[in-house]
Amino acid sequence: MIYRETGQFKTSYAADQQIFPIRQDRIGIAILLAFAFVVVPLTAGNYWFNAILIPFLIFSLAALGLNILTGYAGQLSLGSAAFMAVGAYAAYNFQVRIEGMPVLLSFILAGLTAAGVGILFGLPSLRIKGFYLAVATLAAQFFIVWCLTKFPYLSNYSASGVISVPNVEILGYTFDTPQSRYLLVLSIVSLMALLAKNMVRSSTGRAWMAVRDMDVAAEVIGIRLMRTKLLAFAISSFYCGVAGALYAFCYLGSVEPDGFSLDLSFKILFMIIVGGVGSILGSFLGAAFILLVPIFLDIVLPWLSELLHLPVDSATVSHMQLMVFGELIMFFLIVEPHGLARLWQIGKEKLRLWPFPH
Amino acid sequence: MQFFLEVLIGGLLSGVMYSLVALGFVLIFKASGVFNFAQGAMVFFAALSLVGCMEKGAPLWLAFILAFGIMTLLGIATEKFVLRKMVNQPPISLFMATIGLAFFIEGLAPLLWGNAVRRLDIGLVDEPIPWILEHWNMVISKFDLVAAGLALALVAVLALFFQYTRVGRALRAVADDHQAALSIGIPLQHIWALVWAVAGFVALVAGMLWGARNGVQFALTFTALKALPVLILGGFTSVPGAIVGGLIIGGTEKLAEIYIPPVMSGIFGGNFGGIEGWFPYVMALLFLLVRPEGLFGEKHIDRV
Amino acid sequence: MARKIGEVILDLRHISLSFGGVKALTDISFDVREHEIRAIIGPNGAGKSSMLNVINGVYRPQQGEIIFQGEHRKDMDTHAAAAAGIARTFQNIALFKGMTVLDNLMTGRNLKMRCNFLQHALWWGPAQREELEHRRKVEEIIDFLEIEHIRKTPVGRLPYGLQKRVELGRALAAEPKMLLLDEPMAGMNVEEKQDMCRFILDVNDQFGTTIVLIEHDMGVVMDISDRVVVLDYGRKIADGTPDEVKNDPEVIAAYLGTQH
Amino acid sequence: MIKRFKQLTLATSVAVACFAGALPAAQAAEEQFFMIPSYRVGPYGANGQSFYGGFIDYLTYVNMKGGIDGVQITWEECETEYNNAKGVECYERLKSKAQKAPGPIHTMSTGISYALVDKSAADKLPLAMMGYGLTSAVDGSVFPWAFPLVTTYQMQASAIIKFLKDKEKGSLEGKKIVYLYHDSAYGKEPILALEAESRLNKFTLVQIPVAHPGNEQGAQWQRIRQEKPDYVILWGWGVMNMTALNTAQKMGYPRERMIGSWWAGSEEDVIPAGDAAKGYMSATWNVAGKGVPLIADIEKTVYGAGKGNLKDTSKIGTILYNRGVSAAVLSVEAIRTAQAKFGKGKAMGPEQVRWGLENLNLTEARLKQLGATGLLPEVKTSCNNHEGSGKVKIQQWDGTKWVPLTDWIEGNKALIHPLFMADAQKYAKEKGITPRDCSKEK
Repeated sequence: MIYRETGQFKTSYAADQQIFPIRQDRIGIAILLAFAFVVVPLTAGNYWFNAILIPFLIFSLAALGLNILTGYAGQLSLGSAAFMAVGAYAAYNFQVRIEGMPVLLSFILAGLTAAGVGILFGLPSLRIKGFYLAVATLAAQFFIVWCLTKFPYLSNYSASGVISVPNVEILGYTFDTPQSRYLLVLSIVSLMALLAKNMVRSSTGRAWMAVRDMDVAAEVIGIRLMRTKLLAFAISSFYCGVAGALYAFCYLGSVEPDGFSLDLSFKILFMIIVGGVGSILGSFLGAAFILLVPIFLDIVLPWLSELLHLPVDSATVSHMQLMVFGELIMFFLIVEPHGLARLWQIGKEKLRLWPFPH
Repeated sequence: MQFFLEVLIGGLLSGVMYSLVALGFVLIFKASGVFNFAQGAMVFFAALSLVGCMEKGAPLWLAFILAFGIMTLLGIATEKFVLRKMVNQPPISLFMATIGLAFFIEGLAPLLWGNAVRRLDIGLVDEPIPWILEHWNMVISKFDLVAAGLALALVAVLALFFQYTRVGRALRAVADDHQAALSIGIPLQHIWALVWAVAGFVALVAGMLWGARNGVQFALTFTALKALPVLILGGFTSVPGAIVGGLIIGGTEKLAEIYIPPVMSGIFGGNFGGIEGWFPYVMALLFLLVRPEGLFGEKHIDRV
Repeated sequence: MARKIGEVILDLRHISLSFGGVKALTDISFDVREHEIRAIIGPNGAGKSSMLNVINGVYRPQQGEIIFQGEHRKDMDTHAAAAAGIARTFQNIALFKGMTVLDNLMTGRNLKMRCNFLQHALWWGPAQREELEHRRKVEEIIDFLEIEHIRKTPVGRLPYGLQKRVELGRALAAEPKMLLLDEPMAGMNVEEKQDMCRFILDVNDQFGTTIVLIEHDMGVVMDISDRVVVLDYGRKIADGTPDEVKNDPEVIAAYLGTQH
Repeated sequence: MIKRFKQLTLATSVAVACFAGALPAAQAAEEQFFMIPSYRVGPYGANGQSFYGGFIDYLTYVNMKGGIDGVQITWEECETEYNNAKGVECYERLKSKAQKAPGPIHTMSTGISYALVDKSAADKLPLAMMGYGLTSAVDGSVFPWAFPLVTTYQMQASAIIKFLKDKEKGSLEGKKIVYLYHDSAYGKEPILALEAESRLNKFTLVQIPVAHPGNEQGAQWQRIRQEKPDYVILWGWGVMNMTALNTAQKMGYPRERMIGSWWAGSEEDVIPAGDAAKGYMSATWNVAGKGVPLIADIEKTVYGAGKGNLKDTSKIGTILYNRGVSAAVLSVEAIRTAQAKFGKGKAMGPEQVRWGLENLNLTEARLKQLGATGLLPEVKTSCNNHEGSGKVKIQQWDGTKWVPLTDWIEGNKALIHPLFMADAQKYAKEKGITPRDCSKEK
């Protein structure tokens, strides 16, 4: 009975067009934001910031980017990590090469660079569809990483190709504590999530979904396929690029091209599948799931084996982790192919009726 | 010219090895529309099972049969516990499930057989054939020739199997139209389990040859990455496409690795070797732009 | 009856279309006048859908000329057709299955929207105003088609008849000059057909929209259309008012399957 | 669906409860805690398995012998899968436990150690990179917390050149050497050193990169066949090594003229290549085999008591196992060195362990005491030399085992170390670090 919209009448279309038309949701999100911006920085420890929250937010952003491309515009991509790499290296170069470049501006420029590269690799999507396109995006994945390895200019002539980023400084304030970096990432990610939500609920987003659902019909309506697909590639890559810049500047501190491997691309793809394809919320839920489950297994499995006095060696535990992770992914796809976001929705629908069974 | 030929022939022979892996993808995609990303992991698992059985004292032929048995079980289990429960889900979900499956197998294989890097001796030495080396000063490896022969034999056997056996015909029927196949009483589930077993067989042959060449170890899963461009080039549904695609990829990739980096160095300065990682993909991509359905893929016309 | 049939708005001249040697349309000419309801009929495989596809540029004919609103073209381009005010529905419903009814209709107004993606991303300001303005128009169509109750339902979940109605709505949302309807009543029961007929007539009546439709139900076609063109094996075999066509011996032969 | 949802909610809440419960536990006094970000799965799992097996076995061994002067060693493993992000997560997770009395951290991954260099310095935790990682950290004035102990890629490359020079009777002039490398940070790092050596010794250096993972090298070896080099230096990792050996055989290139880095010179690299590996040489900074008394004693004591870390005991005495033991020996010795200064029998704090690592003096006599004579070279570190040795041995694979060919060979320090210093200065400038004054360190 707590979660009910009865009695909340919309008297204008404007009210109906809100992101959260139900009052409880608005309150919920306000509480969540307040929690994330105020309570978490005051209470969480370094481990949570450095190893969980910051990567969670950054991966959510990358997943959001991929979700725009794959979930909304329907173009399957296996190259998101490469666009993150473009973002990371671009931001680094803007910072190192241009004296006095504001960090935030270099993040935006990094995103734009990634968007440009994204458009380039999105061009084949005009001719190629489905899995063929997916495999073709692997060309982007391998080619970009190779370029970053091969052109010493891009890593500022570091002998190993590894770049070590400078400190993040905005208006004289140095973001050197985990809390401050967390808040910076949180602000950027929240803002970009809001912008993404705005795009997908307006005609840009509708055009993407139209192309995804039925491209011929979309064309007949007057949607230009090329422009729509390329815009999706550009914006998706922009998001991935900013995520990559944050990954380098606020998370790892030093990155190498090989770090942006195919594995990372897959990881991001997993996030949107598990979280929910075509859902902003799903990107966050998926990122949390894919990030936390292995950590959780890493902690729980040894603990369990000790508890049950099983003679398990560390190698076995590691292998089991991998198996359980694989199983969980299959399990999720079987149980709820629409991802965690759909589960959340079902949960809300249950709550709406609660405590009555129907 | 002679060097060019040597590189080309070496490339073509490597290409056959890629075809072998690509073949497994094609079989499953053809029969069930699943893009099976676990094929690489299956190659690894099959090779590891083979070498594991041999370590337990089985001779090669027996180990091969046992490993095939294990792969069949894996195929049946995959169908029963995963695919059957995912009927009617979009292809991308099935694709993701096979990535999950790949993780599972990558954990299971070393759990069963240990994660040491093993040598697999199938009685073939990877050495140049002396006669050719002496007369033409060209390096052609005995091993590669035998591997290519095996691969071609495998394709021939598969072709015969599809053409002339009851099961084979049923498989083709399923590949053409699932609904229609169901309606004439072909048990789809058995067929899928079967096709996974056949893919397991192909993985076993691939695993045996790759394992004998590079050692049996986790890196065998990477063979899948070599097979993907072959797949786009040849078309996801074409067995001959996998072979021809493999030859094209193998040949051009090696030639490119030899001849392109010096040109790039000339332009940019520096060392531009190691393009094999992406070159086949970019080539396949450019090819797709011209022919979106691949070399032998079926042309798809949108009807509205 | 406010409507008055006007000048020729669309003129198709000597259209021929083939797919890799298979002839779909052979030297077809006919015209459509403003505000009229023009039907294309013919047996299965006669080339009716191909004809519509030529009109709005999904297919490009090898020969012929298309004159729409006085503009001569060798062939249409989908975008140009949409921009010129041609909207259509499809034989096998081509709705955007993952989107709600409202979103489907809003998508129909895509060409009328001016904001770019940056304005969309920022939302507050022009994008929101535009969205509201178009929402009002779309709500009018929703009222008109009596689909208020399913506004927020994803179309994939709707029954067939309603989906057809939504698809009509999506086409109407573009406020087209000309509406191409590909078997709008296929697979409907009598009641649904009556509803659909009423909507088509109302559209023609209230908005003055020119309508080109393909339909199998002869009763409906003869009832509502002003002129009928008959195709068989990709050729035009008759053209005229329902009554003229009904009595044409070649048409009767085609429909009854007698030898010509 | 609803039922499933309930199950899921339940599962999640249980999971969260466990998660919370499993986090930081209290640490008893007089214990030295080692965080071990290890890897045993994935493409390099086999290598990690042997290395960390040896590392942990030695820690167990020390504990069984009464600890480090009574201080017991505790540790916790965390699977990194050789993945940088996971490595960072492991580090962050175990960091709080290590802050009181840490052991040096060994990631055995260049990528992970790169990601940890700044973090460990900020957290004041000593990071060891034995034969991998950020080599410019040899300059301890810029990198007080990072220790590329024993030797670095560059010094190794230089030592290999020295060995080849001796083999060629003192001159490499006019010779041609192919450098076949894994196209990554690991493979690229020695290039500057090799180029400097090639200028100095007037040999031709041909660089041929191999794309990851390196399971196909037909083209590269065809090129080598065409170039007809006098030697091939192989800088591979994982599957690339055995593929190189097999392809060399295929192309008829003599294995006796191939020499690998120390990551291309373990049993894992040569056994799968079979006969193709016979005669192949590699550098190493620790020897293989159970001939070293310490290794035999570990097997007897630790595995005798059933406390061994490895299931597959055939790994004991392999190159990587012994390397794990060597890494542990150095770590424990550093703590002993610290104890000697700051108080015996006490757990050492981070700063003290750091001091221990920086003032390590592992002499031949001490190695003998440990039963580790010949296992690894002498190591003596200081503020401006975090490497401490720079020596390697060359070994040769005879088809069944690694046979040492030489005594310890030191690379050309005068040539190589300035490269580190220059790199370190550049790093300090980019990061805004003010280097310590090493003359004031004691």
